[in-house]
Amino acid sequence: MSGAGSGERTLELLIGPQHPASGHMRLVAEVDGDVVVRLRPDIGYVHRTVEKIAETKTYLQTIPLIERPPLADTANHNLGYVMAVERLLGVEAPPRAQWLRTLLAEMNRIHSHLYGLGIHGIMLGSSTAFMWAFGDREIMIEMAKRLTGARITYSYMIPGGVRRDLPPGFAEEMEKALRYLERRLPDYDRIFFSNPVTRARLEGVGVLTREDAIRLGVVGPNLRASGVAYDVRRARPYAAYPELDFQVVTRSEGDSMARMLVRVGEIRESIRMIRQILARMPDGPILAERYAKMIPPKWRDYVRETGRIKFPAILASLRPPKGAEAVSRVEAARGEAVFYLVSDGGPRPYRMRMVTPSLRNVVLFSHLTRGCRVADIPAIYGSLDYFPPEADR
Amino acid sequence: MGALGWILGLLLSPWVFVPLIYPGLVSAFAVLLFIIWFERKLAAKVQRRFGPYYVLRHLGGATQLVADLIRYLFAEPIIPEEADALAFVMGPALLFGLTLLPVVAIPVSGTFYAIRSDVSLLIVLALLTLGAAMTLIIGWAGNNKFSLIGGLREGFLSMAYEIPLFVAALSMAAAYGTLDLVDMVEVQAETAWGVALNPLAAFVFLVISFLATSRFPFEISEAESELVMGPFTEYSGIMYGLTMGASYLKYYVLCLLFSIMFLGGWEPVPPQLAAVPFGPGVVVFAKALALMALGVFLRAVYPRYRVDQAIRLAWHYLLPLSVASVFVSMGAAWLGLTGA
Amino acid sequence: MGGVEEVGGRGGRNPVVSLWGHLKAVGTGLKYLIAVPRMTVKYPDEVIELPDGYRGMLIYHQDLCISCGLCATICPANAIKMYLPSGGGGGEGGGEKPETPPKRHPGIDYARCIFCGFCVDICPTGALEHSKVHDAAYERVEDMLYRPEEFAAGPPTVEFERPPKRLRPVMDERRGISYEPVG
Amino acid sequence: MVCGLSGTVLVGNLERSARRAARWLVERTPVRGIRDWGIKFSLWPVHFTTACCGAEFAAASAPRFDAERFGFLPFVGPRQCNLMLIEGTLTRKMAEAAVWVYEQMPEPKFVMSMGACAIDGGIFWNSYNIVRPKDILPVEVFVPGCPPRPEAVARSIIMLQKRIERGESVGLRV
Repeated sequence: MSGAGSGERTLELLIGPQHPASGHMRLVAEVDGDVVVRLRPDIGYVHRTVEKIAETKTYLQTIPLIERPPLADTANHNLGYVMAVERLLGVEAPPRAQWLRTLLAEMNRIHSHLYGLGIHGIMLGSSTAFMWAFGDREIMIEMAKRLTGARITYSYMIPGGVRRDLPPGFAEEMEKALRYLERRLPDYDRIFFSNPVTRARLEGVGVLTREDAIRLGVVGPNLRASGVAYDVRRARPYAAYPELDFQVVTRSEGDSMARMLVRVGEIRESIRMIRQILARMPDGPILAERYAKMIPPKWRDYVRETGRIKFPAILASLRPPKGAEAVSRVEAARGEAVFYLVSDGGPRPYRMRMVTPSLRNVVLFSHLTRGCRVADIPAIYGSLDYFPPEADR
Repeated sequence: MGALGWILGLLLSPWVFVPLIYPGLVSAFAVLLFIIWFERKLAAKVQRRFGPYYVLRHLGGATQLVADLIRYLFAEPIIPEEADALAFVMGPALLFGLTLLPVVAIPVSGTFYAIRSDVSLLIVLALLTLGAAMTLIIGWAGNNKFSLIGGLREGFLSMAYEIPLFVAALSMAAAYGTLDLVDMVEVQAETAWGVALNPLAAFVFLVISFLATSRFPFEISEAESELVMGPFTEYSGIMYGLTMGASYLKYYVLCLLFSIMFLGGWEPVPPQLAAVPFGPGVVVFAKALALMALGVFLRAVYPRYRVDQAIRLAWHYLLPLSVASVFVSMGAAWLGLTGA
Repeated sequence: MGGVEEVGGRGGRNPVVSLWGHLKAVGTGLKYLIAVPRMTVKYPDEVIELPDGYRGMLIYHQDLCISCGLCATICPANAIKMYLPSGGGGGEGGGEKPETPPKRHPGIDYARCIFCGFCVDICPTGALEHSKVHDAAYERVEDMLYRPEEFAAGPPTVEFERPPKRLRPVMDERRGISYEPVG
Repeated sequence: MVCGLSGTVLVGNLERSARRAARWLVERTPVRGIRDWGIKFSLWPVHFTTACCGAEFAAASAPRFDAERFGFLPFVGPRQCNLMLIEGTLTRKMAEAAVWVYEQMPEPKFVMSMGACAIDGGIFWNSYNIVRPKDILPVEVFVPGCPPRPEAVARSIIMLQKRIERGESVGLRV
């Protein structure tokens, strides 16, 4: 309580890092009554030095490392990193691998958006929205588990391809899962999205204008909710996206509600995309010829039968040419992620730079909360789908 | 034998039975243990899961709240160094006690009551408002910024909800032509339930009972995603248990009042119960419990309003509606529907 | 490009629309309260059968191991290290292929393991394999270190008070995931 | 114990005597049994996400695994909770907060470590910013995995319940 005698009338609230709605960060809010004068995010609580320890790990070992910061959204980041490594090495994944990567990326986008919606729900106090979203997220996790063998941290994409082929019966099961999700979205709408209380809490709260969104370098659904139709999948298509038919979901309002609804729209688009992918998946190998031929001969039958790649030993020590540099951009669930790699000819990256979407959206905290009310802080925070470990890396 | 009979007689006398057993302390505690468990189970069902289960597997974890209570009892009660120790410790006890106090003026049946007064409705309403003041004291005593803000929110809200609450309740008094709760039930037995006579007042009263007791969507003073636990942030152990129970307790009292004022109280009394002096109370209890179930069910449906929105709702909508309900009552009385 | 989504259309703050919204929300809540089944797996009594190829805790076939050390080399978390048969100091130089006999064998430290499965995929002889055990918990950190002998004895077993019902998740259009009992 | 009690209740510091008397009472078997039963089924973890395992922690509370069946209810503030679940990596900046939160919790309190990072660093074992929770807090149960499956979290809850039942838990010896 900054002294009443000194003429100041603001109160400094420290929200976090132990707070039901702070996540892994601290928000230093200066409030005047119920109005927030200034809000400063204090990040770095989950700074795990990913970029530095990437320099101590080989290119393959860095894959699990890349996945840890954006935990709900591993596949997209994995894809971005692997694309950068492939550019360093001059390898191209075969078409089927590209489609499988796109499949997992879109599945991951659905579950990451459901994660974001769930967190947004609990921040507004709707435990049902949280529970439903986290329950339905399990659908995508279950399908991804069958495809990759892990719940969240798939490490599915490797330089030159992917680790596993589609398991038998995957497409039918996925179709059922997608139909289920489509059936559920109207229920979400009734109980949460167009619940009058939710609308009262979100509409017109934390408005980000189009100009500000561009000026601040905001990315992802938060940008598209302000009416900017920028999506890396469309602007710089990668993997199988050039061949897919999808819309870039935008809204013009730019408030918390719009940010939430853009995510819902993207879930619908992802459902459409997954259908297209499963219908049009090309046949062929899932690992680039350069590495596939190095798989020990005794494993070739195993690989053919099970669809699971056995690594050739070379993957343990990939050595890109000295001085090579590569950049890759992907549209992760929370926005554009950029990976930059420099090689010094050794088995480990000389430098790995990872620009995550949450890092680029953190600026919004102080921008959007100016003049809002205390209760709007979680409403805005939740709408940003901000994941602190991803920003802190 | 004589001593035992005397004690039993004392217990069964309305002056002891009402505050201590029903609808007082014992049944209030039972309601607390039941309704919080029930709330968790209801929410869990809507959320497609089980909720408390393993603690008493065959009854769906019905003793979950007993376990929680025991854990609270044995937890270390922490008094923060910078808190006002006396207010901090007394706050929860006073809050709990004062919230329960209105039950002394709530009749259990036409013949069984601790206090029969011409103004028993006013007594209940006046005692009900004391809890909010205690919440303010609690919010201040903890010397925590979140509890301070939570206390202030409770203060603003109590300003906003008490006037429409009083107006809505008094409009029913106008309809029945009495301030005595026993007479109110008798009028309803002769004519129709209050909820049919004046649905507007019933609606206002119901919404305010959610607003006044932190039920969703008005769980505002202890909104966890903003204020951690609101006024009760610093409380641990059994002191926290008391504060948490107090809002349910207030809801219990309001539901008892609602069922007496709007749902016909103990009428109709099943003949099996009519012989027991406090038998009709069971009917009131059942009605109140059903209402409570409705209130806790809303947790599974709603997010929470912002404090300014709730206050605006109270001043802009509920207050005019409650004033309109006075006219509805007057109209009902003029038409002779109430027999008054 | 760019279509605007129509979910949750925004009428103004019309009280009638609001009231309809409240009714719809409460109605949906009631529908789920009454009609929609739960999706919970009662874990210690019911166990989800993990799919083939799930990356669980490891099985080590010592007879197949040729002590190449690739698993230790590729382990991103340094959880697998090569140990001398017994009594010998293990661990150091985890990344190196042993030069002289006696041969070193891998041991795993589940305190570090991140279950990426790289070791299994790179093992040239198939000496490492995934089990479907992934729900162990430990009371002591030391118990999580499996030296080669313990590693070869199989994955950690988890105890159940009552024999659990094994269920296989199946996608269901109406319920999301439903479960089929497995033999 | 009884002698000590009579010695201190009659003379000496009132508060200390009251504490001793309370402890003496709690250590009687039936009281203790009731207490342990209550604690066992009322483990409330504090909302303190340290890193990415929070996602799986949330999944453990979500409908499919529903840890609330064990009486495990993630709750808002440290004052009302009795369990601290270190959800993943503990960085230096967070470790400071973790110790504060632990000290704010009322006794008896328990600590569990979830995920490889919270046991021995996991993939971040060679990071300069990592603290191992067992070095700064009395961790009782460790859950391996990166992140652990929600079943493993459920198993760790059962394990802690058993430890409490058997009286082995460090958190009870206060």
